Amino acid sequence: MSFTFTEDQKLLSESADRFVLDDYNFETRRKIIGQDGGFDRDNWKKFAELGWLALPIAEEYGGLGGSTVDTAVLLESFGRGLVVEPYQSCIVLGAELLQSAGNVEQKSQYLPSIAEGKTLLSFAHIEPTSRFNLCHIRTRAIKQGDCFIIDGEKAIVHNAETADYFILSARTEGDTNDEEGITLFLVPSSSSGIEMRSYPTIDGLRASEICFNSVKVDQQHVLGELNQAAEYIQKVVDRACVLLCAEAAGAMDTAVKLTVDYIKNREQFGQAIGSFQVLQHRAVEMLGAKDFSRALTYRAAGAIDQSNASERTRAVSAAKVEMGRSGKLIGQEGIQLHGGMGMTDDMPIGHFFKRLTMIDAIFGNVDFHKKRFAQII
Amino acid sequence: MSFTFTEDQKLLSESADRFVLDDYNFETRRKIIGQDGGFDRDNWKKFAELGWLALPIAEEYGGLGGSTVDTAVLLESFGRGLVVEPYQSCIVLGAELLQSAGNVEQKSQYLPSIAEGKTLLSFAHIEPTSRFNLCHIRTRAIKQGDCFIIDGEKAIVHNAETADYFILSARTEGDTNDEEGITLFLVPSSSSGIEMRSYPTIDGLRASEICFNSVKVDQQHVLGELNQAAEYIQKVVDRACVLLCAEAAGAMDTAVKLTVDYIKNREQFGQAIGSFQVLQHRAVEMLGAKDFSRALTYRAAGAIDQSNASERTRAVSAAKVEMGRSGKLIGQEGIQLHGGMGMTDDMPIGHFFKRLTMIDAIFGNVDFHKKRFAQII
Amino acid sequence: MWLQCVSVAVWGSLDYLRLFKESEVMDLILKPEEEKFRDEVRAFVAENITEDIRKKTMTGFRLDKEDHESWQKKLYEKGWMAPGWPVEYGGTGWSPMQKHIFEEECAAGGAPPVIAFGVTMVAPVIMAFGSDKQKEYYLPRILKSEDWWCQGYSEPGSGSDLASLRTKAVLNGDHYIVNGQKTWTSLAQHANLMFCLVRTSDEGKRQEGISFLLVDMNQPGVTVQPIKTIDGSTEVNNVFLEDVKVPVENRVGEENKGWTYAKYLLGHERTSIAAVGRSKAQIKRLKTIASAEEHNGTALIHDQAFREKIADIEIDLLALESLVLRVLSDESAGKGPGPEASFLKIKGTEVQQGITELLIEAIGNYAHPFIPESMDKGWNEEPIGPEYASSIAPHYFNWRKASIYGGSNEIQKNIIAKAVLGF
Amino acid sequence: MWLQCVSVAVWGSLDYLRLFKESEVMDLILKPEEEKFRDEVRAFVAENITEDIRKKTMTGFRLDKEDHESWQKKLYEKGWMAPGWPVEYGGTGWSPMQKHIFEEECAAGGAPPVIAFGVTMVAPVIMAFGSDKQKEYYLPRILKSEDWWCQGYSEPGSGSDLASLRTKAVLNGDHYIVNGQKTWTSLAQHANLMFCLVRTSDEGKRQEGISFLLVDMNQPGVTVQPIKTIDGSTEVNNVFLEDVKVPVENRVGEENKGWTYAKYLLGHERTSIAAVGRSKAQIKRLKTIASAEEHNGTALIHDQAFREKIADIEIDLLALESLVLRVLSDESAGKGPGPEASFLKIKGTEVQQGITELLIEAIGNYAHPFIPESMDKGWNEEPIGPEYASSIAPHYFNWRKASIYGGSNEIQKNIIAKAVLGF
Repeated sequence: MSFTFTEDQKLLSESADRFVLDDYNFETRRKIIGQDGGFDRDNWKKFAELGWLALPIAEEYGGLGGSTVDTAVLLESFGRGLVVEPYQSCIVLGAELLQSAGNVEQKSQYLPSIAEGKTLLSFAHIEPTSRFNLCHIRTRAIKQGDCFIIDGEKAIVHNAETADYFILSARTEGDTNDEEGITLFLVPSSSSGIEMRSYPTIDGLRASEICFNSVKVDQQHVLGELNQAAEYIQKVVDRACVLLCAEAAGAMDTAVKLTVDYIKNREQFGQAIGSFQVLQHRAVEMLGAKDFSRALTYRAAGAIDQSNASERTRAVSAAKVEMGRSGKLIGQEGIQLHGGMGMTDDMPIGHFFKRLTMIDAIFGNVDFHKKRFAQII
Repeated sequence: MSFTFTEDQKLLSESADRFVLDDYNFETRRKIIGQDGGFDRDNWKKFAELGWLALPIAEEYGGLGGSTVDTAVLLESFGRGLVVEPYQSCIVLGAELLQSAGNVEQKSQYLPSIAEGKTLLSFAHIEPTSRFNLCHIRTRAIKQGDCFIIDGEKAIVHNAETADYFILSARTEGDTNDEEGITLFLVPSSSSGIEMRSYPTIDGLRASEICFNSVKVDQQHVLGELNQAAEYIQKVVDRACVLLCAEAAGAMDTAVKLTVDYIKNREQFGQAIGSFQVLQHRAVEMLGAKDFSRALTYRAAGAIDQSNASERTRAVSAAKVEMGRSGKLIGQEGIQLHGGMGMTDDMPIGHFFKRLTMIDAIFGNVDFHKKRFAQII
Repeated sequence: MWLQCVSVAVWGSLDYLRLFKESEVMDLILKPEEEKFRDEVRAFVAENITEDIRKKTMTGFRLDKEDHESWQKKLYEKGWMAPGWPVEYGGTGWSPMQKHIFEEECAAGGAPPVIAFGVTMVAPVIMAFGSDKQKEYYLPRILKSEDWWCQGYSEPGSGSDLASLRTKAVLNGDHYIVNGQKTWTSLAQHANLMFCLVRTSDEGKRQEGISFLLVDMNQPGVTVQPIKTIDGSTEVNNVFLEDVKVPVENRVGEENKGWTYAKYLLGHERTSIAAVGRSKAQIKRLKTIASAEEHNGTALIHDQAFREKIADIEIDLLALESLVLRVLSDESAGKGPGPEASFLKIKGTEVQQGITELLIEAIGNYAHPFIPESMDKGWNEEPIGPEYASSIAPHYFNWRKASIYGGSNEIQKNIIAKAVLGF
Repeated sequence: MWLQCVSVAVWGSLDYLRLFKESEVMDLILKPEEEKFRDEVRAFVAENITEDIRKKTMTGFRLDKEDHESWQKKLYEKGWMAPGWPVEYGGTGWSPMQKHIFEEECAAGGAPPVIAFGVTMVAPVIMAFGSDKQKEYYLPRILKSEDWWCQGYSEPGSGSDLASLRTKAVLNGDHYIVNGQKTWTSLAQHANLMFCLVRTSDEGKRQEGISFLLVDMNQPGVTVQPIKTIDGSTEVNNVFLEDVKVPVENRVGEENKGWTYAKYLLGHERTSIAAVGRSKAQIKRLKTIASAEEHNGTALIHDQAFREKIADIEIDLLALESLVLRVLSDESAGKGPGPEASFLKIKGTEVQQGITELLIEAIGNYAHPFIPESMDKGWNEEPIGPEYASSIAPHYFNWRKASIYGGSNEIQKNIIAKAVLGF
């Protein structure tokens, strides 16, 4: 366990920060969100060229074989600018699932193309009533000859409308909340029987509700063993949680800076409001919240690639809890210290608040992860 | 439900405040605590003369038939000076139990003498492992001819060493946590077989651990119906909770005042520390905590004599929760704002903190009452 | 199809039914005549609030101007438009408890909140300091909801430090010529009148050069420009005033005394800011949603931790209610609310915001979808996810304003520190 | 008899056994060589800490002077007395992780905390600014625990505003004559030496007239008077200095530069103030107690709400630990801890106090009994209630000091506001 960045990580961090600073200001981001599909394809190409898409992909499949800490470094920078490109859905979830569950053939076929930015994945997993339970799967896949016939609904599938393939979880055995019986499928988004309703999310991303109506999938498109997907999913979602926390760490960093800047410059009663001790202390508490959340995030990033299940669970859930608490404090106080201005859509602070709130509300919020943490005494 | 004091209540409040102000300063209290039995018999006589002991006792037994709100008014004043005389144990618990469970003969025999200050009661109920469960009674009373033979242990019996009689709860039927099967007995403290170990409590009171070794009690000394005491106990303890909250409201009032005074006068950095906005806001939060706790306390005091069980439960538990939260905030912040001085035994603030903490830790703390409140959606 | 499959998931649970039975627990102990009054109000609300309006009010969906006006006109017809006013002006003469019951029943029944700018904000100022002509003209119109008022206080440079305002009014014959910019003006888009603080003098203390004007919004030089807020709504506005003519007779009270009138207003009817009735209704809604949300095979409401978080807020709310009733009693006894009433603002908004936090937690993943149009009139597509979910996240973000506007909670604490604790 | 009946109630529960098995979960991922080191420290502690001392340390019962000294002498013999010192002075040369493991294992094994005044407080100042003679004389004695140091900083009028101190030292030939009063002097009753800030000049800025003296406590004019604190203990003292003679050679560094040295000290070894190891050990104790406390027919540890409150603190503690390790890494890389290290103090004390709050909650009714003598040496009556309970309430009250001393948490926030955020 190391507590300082390597030279490579420093370089990565600097180049990603530079990208955010130069190419991703608030107005640019607003325009990108307005584009078709909700992100910028040129940025995606750039990410590919810079090797960012290849970062967590194994070298034998055209990747760089980076660690979770490496990806965290990148995502922390993305968080500083609220980058909306589908890195979380395509790389952190999609590519990682393919990488951990897929066979050599499948990996050879798709991973290089993902690393090159040519293929986009999206993870169709959450269902309308699943809340935060990863095993709450009602979607059914029924074997029919060499194929599976899939029926069911998926909810809040990020970046579904721009995905080339879904990684879809479906139940091939068992009952709704069973751990056993879940299987992953690689489903072309062009398959017939897919009905999609896409919408913006409150934090500036895109997502879809998807109905699968007797969608036919060749059995070659099963990822990993039949009925055994729960463990892969849990592991990849755990890593995604940490990487969401890393993005949040970046977002918190900017939110604190924006707020401190604002109160240093905003004058009331003939002085900068930042001269009031109450506001200073609250800014200090925001800073502390960010520091502690970030510390736990990197701890979890370091733990996730090596440790046993209960250590991983504790590290991940601790990070997600702290992220949720800190993000809420920083978001709420950020608005409060901005006063009325903080409420306006024109000021960046509110957008950081919204993203932080939504990161808490995916893959288990504070309560969920606190309970999960507390189960291991 | 009334939200202002009656004229009588105002008079009562003024005279009790006057007593605390004139006869109960910090040094006097310290001396009283050091006396044998831990309180001042002359004060007790005075309380009798002023009618304070008679306050909640029915008129037909020599009392004044006051309401719970009336007694709350008195106890709020007592709280302002951390009065240690055994009003809670003898009147609020003892006399009220006798009054609600006893028969006419028993009431006629003891209540007038209690009102006159001549007889002292103490409620021997809690047991070493009972925590906050009022039905966790292991002490057994076994019928033998005209008598009951009592064996068991009671814990943290306040003012036991000075009591003439115990009101003792024992199990005449059923298992440890059963609601059914608990019976109340009036036991002379001079009965043979009673072994008592007395000690000071951290908030300046006296309590005892008591072993009952085959203590013989005449069946005439059963209070109320056999096996049916749980309901009486719950009701009287509910009222006691509210009256503890009233005492706490008084204690909080003084604690806030002491703290505000202190920071107005203590100078650091060439100015009164009370000129720092952070400390002002924290003093404001202390004041608010006191106001809200007091408001819920009087609400509960008004509700307890008339409402149905679930309303009573909600009102009482809400008051006890708020008291616990507010008392903790005021106690902790009171010390913090006093700085190092707050840690010394010579300053009153710490004694208020300790009493507030112990009021939370009797008859159910914040967690206990929050759960009880939450059970009724 | 969307609605249908969601409905099954949501309402299929029996817990949901069980809940409503349990939640009949009353927290206020009422006298028989108070119970009768409560039933009367309840019936009136039930008769006069359509399901459509009830739903909008409960969920925080946008209410139209007409929604407000139609309800307020019904209140006027019933004689219940201004419970806080003296009887001679059209008040109800109710006891504190009646006022509280009225608020609570209106909120419980999904009545839109009465827009405060007229009846509880400008009216008391006109009653206390206005000319007879102003009283005769404006007060009946307020009772009948014939005008829509807005409040011209804040300016871009003057938020918490209101006295630093710079909108200038220069006397020119029998008119003031007003120039400047007001901001955060709620619902100005609907308003035909604005009460407004303007600077009429730069001499002496800043507070002593401010006057209180009533401005006709329907005239050249007044421009209303919506401000989009983080929840996607546009309920607040910039109001630009360019050579706007205001007749001298539209000044309330004396010139340069406007600050005193504004402060008087702040001390008036502070209990409504606590919004106890509305918070009670929202807690009920929260429990309904938590009963509908499936959580590892049971309903979220059965999760002990979540339930205790609700309890935390309910207890705060009961404490707040007790304090509100005390302040109402004091008001009836002729005592104005002391600066302690600032606690009503602080605790009231804490409770309201706390509820929005639990609501957003309750809906889990469905905090994400956001279709701004869905909150507008005329949108009739199926919602994304359960119907109750769609307004919750925007409302959570929107409601952060509560601790900022009307004197931020920090300012309230400063007031208490100074006026109550004597710092 | 008392002990016996309690024991049955307490240890009879099987949950208690189950708990210890579960709590083997490690939170740090160690390399094999680190694991080896951990085992070595663990074994050393186990061999050298008696059950009596372990119990005192864990419960907060009073440790004697001898308890501390005997442990510190064993550390010296092993070469582990001063892990933070440079190797040339007798340090261990450990990695940050080793230092952390050492702290954690000592705390877990119930070793008394090494008294900081000598080894981690005055020693770094002597190393950096002391004369060769001072270094030669004092440092080896500190390693061997031959002196007991105390800290003479605070004065009755100078708490948070330390620079306002007034204890005066006047040069008189080769001696200073010192007059004044120090307060909150921890464990001064055991001390033979005090490092002390005194005023040597009233010119210029207050900070520029302060010197750093080493004072022999065993001389006429030094009077130690215990201060009783709210928990009934007397670990802090007033120290009166009346015409006390201090040789000039006992001044560290230059005259009037004492403030600089004191500030240097504040920036040094800040990680120990976080007390991560000790808090981990206390959480383990808390879980043991919560497993023993019966709560409506099951153990308190199975109450979800209580368990989540423990989780809240554990998560804070993990965050704190991560930050401590980063600061230790920075230290090894030659970077001094920035003012961010103030967060270690704030969060560290919040965690510690949070644990004391849960401990007092855990014991329920048994927070009440208080027998001050029971915490002293030689008391051997049976406790009131369960044995684990008796020190918990006093410790809770005592530990409120943690957010006050060593620069109150408010002062720490001021430091961060100024030095990190640039206000």
